[in-house]
Formats: sequence, C-alpha cells, structure tokens
Amino acid sequence: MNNTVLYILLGLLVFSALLTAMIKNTLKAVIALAVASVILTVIMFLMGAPLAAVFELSVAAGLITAIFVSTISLTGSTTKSDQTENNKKRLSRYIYLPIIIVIVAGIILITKPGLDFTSIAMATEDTVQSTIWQVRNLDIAGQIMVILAGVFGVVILFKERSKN
Amino acid sequence: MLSTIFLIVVLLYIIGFYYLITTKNLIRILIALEVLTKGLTLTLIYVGQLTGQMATAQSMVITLIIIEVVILAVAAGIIVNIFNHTDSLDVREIFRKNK
Amino acid sequence: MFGLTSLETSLFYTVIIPAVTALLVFTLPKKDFLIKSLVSLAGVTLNLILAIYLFGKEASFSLPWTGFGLNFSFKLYQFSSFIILASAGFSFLIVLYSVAFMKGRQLIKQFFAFLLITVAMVNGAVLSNNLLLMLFFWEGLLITTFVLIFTGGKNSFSTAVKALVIVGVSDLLMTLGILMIGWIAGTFEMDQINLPMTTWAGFAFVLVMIGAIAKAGSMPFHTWIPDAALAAPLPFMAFLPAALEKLLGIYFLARISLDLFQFMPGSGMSIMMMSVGAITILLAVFMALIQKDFKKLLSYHAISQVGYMILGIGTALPVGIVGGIFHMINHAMYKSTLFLTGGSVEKQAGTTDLTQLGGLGRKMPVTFTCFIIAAAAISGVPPLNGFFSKELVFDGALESGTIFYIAALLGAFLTAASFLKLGHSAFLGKPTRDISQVKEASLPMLIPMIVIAGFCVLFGVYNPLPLQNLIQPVLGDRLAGHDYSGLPHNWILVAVSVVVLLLALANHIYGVRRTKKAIGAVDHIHYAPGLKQMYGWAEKRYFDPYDITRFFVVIFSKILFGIDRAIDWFYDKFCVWVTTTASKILKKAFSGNFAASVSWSLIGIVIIIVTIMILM
Amino acid sequence: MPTLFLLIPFIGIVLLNLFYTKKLKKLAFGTGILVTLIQMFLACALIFQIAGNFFTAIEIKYFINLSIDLYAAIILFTIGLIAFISLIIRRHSDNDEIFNFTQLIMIIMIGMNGVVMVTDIFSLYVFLEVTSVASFVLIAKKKELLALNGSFKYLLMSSIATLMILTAVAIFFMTFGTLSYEGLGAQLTADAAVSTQIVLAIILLVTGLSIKAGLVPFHMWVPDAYSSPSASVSVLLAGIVTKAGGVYAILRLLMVVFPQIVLIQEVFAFIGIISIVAGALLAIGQKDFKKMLAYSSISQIGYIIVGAACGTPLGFLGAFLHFFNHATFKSLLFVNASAVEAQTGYKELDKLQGLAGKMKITSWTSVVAFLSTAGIPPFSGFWSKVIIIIALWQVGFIPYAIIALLASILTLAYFLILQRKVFFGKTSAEFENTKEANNGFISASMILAIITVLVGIGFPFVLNFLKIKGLF
Repeated sequence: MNNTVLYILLGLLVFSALLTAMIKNTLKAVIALAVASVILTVIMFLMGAPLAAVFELSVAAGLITAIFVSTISLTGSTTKSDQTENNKKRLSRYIYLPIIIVIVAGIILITKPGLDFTSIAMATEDTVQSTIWQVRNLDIAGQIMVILAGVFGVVILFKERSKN
Repeated sequence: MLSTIFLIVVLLYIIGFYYLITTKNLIRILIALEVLTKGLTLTLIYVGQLTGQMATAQSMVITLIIIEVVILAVAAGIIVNIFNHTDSLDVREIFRKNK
Repeated sequence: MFGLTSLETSLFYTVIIPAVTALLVFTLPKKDFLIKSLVSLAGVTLNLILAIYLFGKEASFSLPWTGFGLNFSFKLYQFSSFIILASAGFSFLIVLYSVAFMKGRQLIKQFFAFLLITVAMVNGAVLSNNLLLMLFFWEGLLITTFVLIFTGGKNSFSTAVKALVIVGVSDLLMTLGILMIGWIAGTFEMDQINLPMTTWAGFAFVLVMIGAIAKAGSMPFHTWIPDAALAAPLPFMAFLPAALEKLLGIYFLARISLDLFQFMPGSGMSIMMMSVGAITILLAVFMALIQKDFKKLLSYHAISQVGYMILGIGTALPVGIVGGIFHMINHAMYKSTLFLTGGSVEKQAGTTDLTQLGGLGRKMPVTFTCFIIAAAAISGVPPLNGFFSKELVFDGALESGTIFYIAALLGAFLTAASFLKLGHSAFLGKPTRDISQVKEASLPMLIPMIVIAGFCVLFGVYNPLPLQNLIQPVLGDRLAGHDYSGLPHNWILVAVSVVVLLLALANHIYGVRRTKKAIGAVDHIHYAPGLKQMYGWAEKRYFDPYDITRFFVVIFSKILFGIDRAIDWFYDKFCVWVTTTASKILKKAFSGNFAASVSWSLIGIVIIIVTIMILM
Repeated sequence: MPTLFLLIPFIGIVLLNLFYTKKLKKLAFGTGILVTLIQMFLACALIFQIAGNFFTAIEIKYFINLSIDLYAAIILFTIGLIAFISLIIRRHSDNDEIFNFTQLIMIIMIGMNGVVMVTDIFSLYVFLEVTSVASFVLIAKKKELLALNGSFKYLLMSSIATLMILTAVAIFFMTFGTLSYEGLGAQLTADAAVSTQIVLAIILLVTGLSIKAGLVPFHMWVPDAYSSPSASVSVLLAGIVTKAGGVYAILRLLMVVFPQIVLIQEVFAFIGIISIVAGALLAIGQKDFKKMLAYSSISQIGYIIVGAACGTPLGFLGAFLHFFNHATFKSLLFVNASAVEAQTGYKELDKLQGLAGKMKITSWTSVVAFLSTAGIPPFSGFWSKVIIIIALWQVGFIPYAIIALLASILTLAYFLILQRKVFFGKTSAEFENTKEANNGFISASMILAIITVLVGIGFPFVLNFLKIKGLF
C-alpha cells in the first residue's frame, strides 16, 4: 500500500517537473514548482525523513516560491517576457521533452541497468539533532556564513534599485 | 524499488538539463536549477534510507536546502539588476546589449 | 665557505661584476650618455682585469643547489679561462667602440645594460660545469640577443622575433639533448660525462650539436643574422654574431666533441658534422659574393666562416680540431675588426651601400689599413692568422675526405674574391658621390680596430703564442706529442692555397676589366648561365617576403631552395597559422552565453566518459 | 589553531557590524588589513612549526574536523596575502564601498580557509558554496551588465557543479557509508574503481570539480567572471578564490582520497593537458587585456592539475608551488591590468600602446610576471614548471611532459603580443598625459613582484632542504 502511494507520488513529481517546463506562463510554472516541492515533502516524510521534509515544505515550497514571485513582480514580466517567446516555437521546443522522458523511462525499466547498484547498510545510532550539532557542526558554521553572504548579497544587490 | 527512485532522479535530471539548455528566460533558468535540486534532494534522502543513516542524510538535505535558497536569493538579485539594464528577461537581450 | 678573495669566489665575480654594472646602468638617469658609457666601460675593464687574473689558473667548486643533479658548479681550466679572456677582451674593445658609435642613438641604456648582461651570461655559460646550469645562462643569452637587436630602431622588432624563434627552437632541441645526456649518463656534471656513441647517445649528440652550431650561426639556423646586420646596431654585430656567439658555440661544440662524447674520426657523426660545415661554407659564401651592402656581405661571411670551424672540429682529428679552435679565435678577431670598420664607414660616410661608396681609402687611412689586414686575414693571405688556421683545417679536411677539402678550397676562393670586391669598391676607385666631408673616425672607434688588427698580425706571424699556450693544451693527450705551431708542414697545400688566392686576384681583375666597375668584379659569376637565374630569383625576392632564403639558391639547385623555403615557411607562416587558426576555432566553439556553457559541461562529461572508457 | 582561521574573520565581521555607525565605517579598511595580516602571521607560524618537526607530525588535528598540513598552511598564507593585496588596491574608493567589500572579503576568507582545512567531503561542499556565494555578490556588485552576466554565468555553472559533486557524494556515501576523507581514502582501493557506480561517481566528481576549477571545456564562466568586475575583485578572484575553491579541492582529494585510483589521475592529467593547450591558444586570440589574462589562468591551472595528477610527492610539490606562484604572478598581472584600465580607460589591447614610458613600475613588474608565467629562470614560475614536467616524466606521462614544455612557447607568444601592444612601442598622443597608477596599485604590484623574484631565487635552497630531509 505504502509503495503504491510512493509510486504515484513519484509519478506526480515527474509530471509536475514536466509542467514547470511546459507551462507558458512563468508564474504558473513557479506554482508548478511549488507543487513539486510539496509532493517531494510527502515523499520524504514517507521515506522517514520528517525533519528534512519540514524544511523542504517551509523553505523550498514556501520561501523559494516567495522569492520567485517577488522577482517576477519586480521585473513585471508576467506579460512582457512571455510575449517574446513565440507560441509555436515554444511548443516545438518542449514537445520533445515528454517524449524523451517516456523513452528513457521505458529503456531503463526494460533493461534495468540500475540494479547492480550496491549499498552498505548500517545501524543508526544518533538522532537527527545530535548528528547535526555534534557530528556535522562544521556544516552549521558554513551555513551561517552562507546566510551571511546571502544577506550581504541581497542588501547590496537590491539597494541601488531604491536609489534609482 | 531500488531502481525506481533512481529512475525518477534520472528523469528529473533530464528534464532539468533540457529545460536549462533550451529556455531563454532568466527566471526559468532558475526554475530549471530548482528542478535539478529536487532530484538531488530525493537522491540524498534515498541514500540515507538505503544506508540506514537517515540522520546524516537529513542534516545534509537541510544544509543543501538552506544553501540553495541563499543562492536563489542572490540569483534573483542579479536577475533584477540585469532587468534594470536590458528591460527584458530574455537571455539573448544580454548578448545584444553587450555588443 | 670560501673567502671573499679566494680563487673560487672570484669565479662568481665574473658573472656578478657585469650583472651588477648592468643594473647600475639601468638605474642611471636617462639623458646622461657620458656617465652611462663610463660606468659600462668600468664594468668591462674590471671584467678584463679579472679575466687576466684568472687566466691559466685552475679551480672548480660545486654547490649542491636543488635536486635532479642541478648543482651550482663552476670549473675553470685551460680552455675556459682562455675563452673568458677572449670574451673579456672583445667586450672591452667593443664597449669602447660603442661609446663613440652609439652616441645620439635611441635605447642607449638598454644597449649598454644588455651588453653587460650578455658578458655575464657568456662568462657563466663558459665557466659552468653543470649542463643544466649552462643551459640557464645559454637561455639568458637568447633574451639579451633579442633585446640587443631590438635596440636597433625601426624594423628591428620583427628581426628580433625571428632571432628569438629560430634560436629558441634550436635551444629547445638542445634542452632535450641535455636531458637525454643526463638520463643516459646519470649526471649533469660535465667532467663526469664521457659517453660512447650508442644510438641514443648519438641522438643526444645531434640535438646538443644543433644547439651549439645554431648559437655559432651555422646553417640552417642562420637566417636571422643577415637581417640583424641591417636592423641591429653595428657593435652588436661585431659583438655577438661575429665574436661571442662564435666563441661560445664553438667552445661548447669542442667541449661536447672532446669531453662529453667519444667522438671518433671517420664515424657517421663526424661525416655529418663535416657536411654541415662544408655546406655552410659554400652556400653562405656564394650569397656573400653578390651582396652590395657592406654589413650584409660581412654577415654572410660570419656564417660562412663558421663552416670552417665546424669542418675542422668535425674531422675529429687533432690537426682539424686545433685548426677549428684556432680559426674560431682568429675569426672572432678579424670579423669584429671588419664589422668595426663597417661601423666606422657607416658613421662617417652615412651609408653602407657599396654602390654609393668608393674612394674612402684616402679619407680614412687608418680604417682602410685595418680593413686590409682583416680582409687579408679572412682570405687566408700568409702570414696572417687566418692563413695558418685555414691551413690546419685544410690539412684535417684532406685527411678525412677530398670532397671536403675541395669545398673548403672553393670557399676560400670565393671569400678572397668577395673581399677584393668589397675593398675595391668601398675604399678604392672613384667616389660615386661627394665625400669631401668624410673624415677619419674618432679615436675610441679606431683603438679597438687597431688593437684587434694588431692581434691578427701577431697571431699570424708568431703563431706558437696562441697555438702552444692556448689551444694545444686543450687537446691534452689526444695531441700525441704533435706540435702544429710554426710554419705549415704540408707545403703542397700551401702552394695550392696560394694559387687559389692568385686565381681570385686574377678573377677580380678580369671582372673589373669586364665591367669597368669595382662593384661589378664578380658579375661574371653572378650572371653566369644557370647561376644568373637563381640569383635573379633570390634578388627579386619572388619567394620570400623576409629575404631569408636567398643564398640557398646558388648552385645546389631548386631542391635545396625548396628546403630553405620550407624551413622559413615553417618558422614564419606555418606555426603562426596553426596557432591562430586553432585559436579562432576554439574561440568560435566556446562562444555563446548560458546555454552554451551548460551544453559544454555536458559535452565535457561525454569527453570524460569516453576518456575513462579508453583508459579502462 | 585551525578554528582560529575561521574565527578571526568572523570576529572581524561581528565587530564591524556591532559598532556600525557612519563615522566608524572608516575603520573597515583597517580591520580588513588587520585580519589578513593576522592570517598571514598565523600561517607563517604554522609553516615554521610544521617544517620544524616535519616528519614527526605532518598533520595537526584538532577537535572539530579540521586539519592543516604544510601545503594547507602555505595556501592559507597565500589566501591572506592575496586578500591583503586586493584590500590595498581598494584603499582609494569611498567608505561605503570599503565597508561592504571588507565584509565580503572576510566571508570569502572564511570560505576558502574552510575549504583548505576540512576533512569531510560534504563540509567541503558547504565551504565551497560559502566561497562561491560571496564571489557571486562580489562580481555582481559592480552592477554593470557585463559583471552581472559574468556573475550569473558563474552562478549557473557553479550550481551545476554543486549538483554533480553532491550526486557523487551521495554515491560514495551509499557505497561506503562515510563522508570523511580518511574513511573514503581507506576504502577506495584500486579494486573499488572497477565497479560501475564508483566510476559514475568519479565521472560526476571530476566534472563538478573541473567546473569549479574552470578547466577546459568547463571554463566558459572564467573569462566573464574574471574580466568584468572591478580591479580588486578580479585580483581576488583570479588570484585565489577559484583556485582555493576548485583547484585546491582537486589537489586535496587527489592527495588524500584518491591516491590509489590511477583512473582519476589519468583523467585529470588528460583534462589538465587540454586546459594547458586550449587555454594558451584561446589567450592568443583575445583582444581584451583581462580576458587574455583569464585564459592564461586557465592554461596555468592546467599545469597545477597536471602536476597533481602525477600522484607522486614531487608532483604535489610542483602543483602546490605553482599554485602559490600562480596566485602571486597572476594577481600581479591583474593588478597591473586594472592599473592600466584605471589610468587610460581602456582594456582593449588594440587601443593601448607604449605605456612603458608613462607607467614605469607597472610595465616592469608586468615583465617580471610575464617571464615568470612563461617559466623563464630565475623567476618563480620556472621552478614550479620544471618540477611539474620532471614529475610528469618520472611517472611516465612523457607525451604530456613534452606538450607541457611546448605550451610554454605559446605562453611566451601571447605575452610577447601583450607586452608589445600595451607597454612597448611608440607612445601615441592619446597617452601623452597618462600618469603612473596610484599608490595602492603600485605598492601591490611591487610587493608581488618582489615575492616572485625572491621565490625564484630562493626556492632552490628550499628544494635542497626538502631533499636533505628526504621528502622525495
């Protein structure tokens, strides 16, 4: 039962990813991406990664969508940039994508080349919290620096605009 | 199930790269990057499940997501600035203006 | 480690003194010519004193420097101290001459500074006992050559680049050869190497030999010298191509033939080297014959005479080697005298074009006298020094093969003919234009000429001085008790040589009678059936925008001409074409924006996958 | 001690922002200089400490997953040096600029120091991203279209690289259950390289790191990113950032994680050689001063990679030495290119001519850097190139050694073109009134030129010392 749900969700994930490419309107494409994020969240939850799933939901589905939407509104491009792309040309460009996807999926399902992948199984000892704060504390330091750099970046890059 | 998730990852990568190469819209380039990142997130979680070290995998995914959102914010800033110059989101417009 | 004044340390000073003086010249203010020239003069004087002090002494030391057998080791012995002395003497005289010559020209600071650096590099290269260390100085010389040609003013840049490319390529081959020697012998210390001529060693020998003869200016690495004669300042020509590079190149050639390899008479290597020598003599002298420019004629002779040295050393016989080295030192003397007289003529008469010169002998008697002595010496008139060294080379050549002897003899004939023409048209005859303003050159220009010309006479008349003291000790045991000083041993050869000289004179008189002009003395050779066509093509520069390939044309038909063109095409066109085309293609391939860069990374993955599949 | 390298710049940032007032903004420059000087001092102390008891403790380990060995200490010193130089150049801009710039420089230093010291392949990714994000901002800061374009291209390529590196990390994690260098190195034996998934991971890792390092054919972001931003940023980027990011990661992984896998060495040797040749050829065709330097960078990075791909101690010595040398002489060239641009307003080669008389220090330090890049003795570049070529020869990559040797001729060729066009030749009337660059530029180029010459002269003795100690 669980597996069936998972398969359906995975299929939906690919479908929504395809939609981001196929939809003509950029805003709608962003929404499709958010949908993909939500589906991924559910998949992660099912696979036993609740904490990461929460992050995926709040940051990837929430914050990133917000960034995208604000960018689109700042550039006012919901209409402008989409006009530059000819409708027919666009269709001819992306119509191959689902075909390729289907063909690749078929080939992989039939030949199953991924089956010889090996993995090592180990017993889990730590909780997520202790892992993050004890084993991977260096990453936290790195994250802080990345966020700091991002803050400076946003401050610098958006400041001049207000001057103009 | 082993190969199914890898199949999905491969499909997501293909969509992402195809999208990345064909699109002419700056925002859509970022969307394509996001699609690729979704594939990566899925891989990491799945690897965590396979090895039984979900804790490490989750911490990796969290780090990945945070870094990704920061990069995206910076990229959005760059795009807005490019838009100020070219008054368009078309990639080809940058090329034209540069000449 | 060593005392500051010990013999070992003073070896360092030979490099340090000129280099420091050069730096000093660089820092001097731009305008003040006098101070700069005096400082340079002081530097070379110190160097000369040092060389005299070191002469005849023996010393060596070795500092471990890096890994890979690169030790900082110098070795002073008979041969190197003699070369050091000679180069110090020449540099002193030429700086003295330049003080007068360079006045009022451009880039004086660079000229003097790099002249001094050149001296430092030559001293280092001669003294170093480690092949890699020597290579370091050798390459340094390449750069100073480049800059010195560049100081010649307009049009000199392309010539400088040409010299850099040609000498650079040959140096690269030599680098390869030196690495091979190190690989075979297991060391780079020169006095520990003595290789038998196996296949690989032979290959290494050829590569190293190419480097040495290219430095000396032999074929086919000569083509920049005639260009440089027109483009570069004249003291440079007297200094590097005529004197120091010959000294260095032939010194190194003698080192590799005598010490580094077991080089036997009659071996394939010997024949090859003699052939290179003979071809160089003939082709260069044929081209020299028809030149109508003082400097250019001399520069072709500078190439031609190298042939004698290579021929002499190539025989691998004691008599030939002694002759070759003797010829080297003689050539350095008379050729620099000739270039210096050329410089005086240029400075005083304003041109070096032979058709516009004439009758200068009365106006410039001292210059003319020096010219006569040097020209007689290069033509091999007894009892000047050139005569004795040529006789020794002839002796060796005859023993190794008659064909080489004949080639050398023919070369001597043409040399004499061309110098008769040169002297006649420049200094005798009626002036073709007004020369009443022309005066004798100034004293700093005359002294070097007189001194070197004096040495030409001295080394000829009293030849045991150089032979017994300088050259024969170099060969050591190989000499087997022979002594080649004094009068020549083989009187038949002398007779033949004298006959050849007389023939050249007769030929000259015939030519002048025929055309009624001194400049036309060799026209009957120039316009002889067959030759005329070849010369014509060469003169009209049909094939060659750079005028390089002119003298390949002469007797040895179109085949050789084609080879020369190919060489020139390779240096000048093909390499450039390949790089620019590849550059354009790559630039086009990697143009484009975001999508292109992403695509290229995907293509890159494919490349990596293919590589891995090939490797696995 | 390794934590200090992360803490000190961080403390600098905190202090700057804590006392943030308009007046105190002036202190930003001083703080930056202080931080870089402390870093250089600490790194020097470390170098002497490690060199002192070289063979008793080659690696110093501390409580969190950081370690420093001799090479890492040298790179830490280089980071401090180049950051110092780029701050000096910035001295004359206004306070607001310096304030932002100093902060970003400190973040970027934390990122690079982290990359140099980490012992964990995922932490490596994190610190690579710190470096990258800070450099995107630095490039885009100029807000000209070219700079924005370069920044976005870098961002795009960097994201793809990240994707590939992390996929490879996931595969390694799946196969071996560990992320630390040591754990991976112990399990990645020669047999492991046969299995498909390891080969796949290697392919992805090589590609990702090559993009980060800017090797051909993944280099397309390099010229845009190097040539478009302002002077100090291009010095920082070209001198150290991309090297400490991508190239150092490659060297460290080759040294610690993949010493037993010949395959990855051969692949890197191949890509390195392609970069050497293609980079040099592309440099010849350029018409823009800074772009030519950028392509030359690609070519020189090829040398570093090829040296490391030998896998022998000698090869690594050559690679790290060239790393240091390249950081100094390429920064020097970028400093001078920026000085020329600042004084004349041009960076197109065709428009520049005969500046030697007008900008003496700039032109002569450039000559030093050119000769060093082309590998002419006695400048520093000669020794590193010679060592790399000898290492190649010893390992048996003989054709590569010959190509690497011949490529120096190309290097010489494009620098001759450059030198002739920009500095020598006749001074055209347009540049009659051109003056020498300001003190910041001059002192920066003097410092770097002196280092280049000193390393060139002094290095043989160091090499002898290492040989006596028995390193190789």
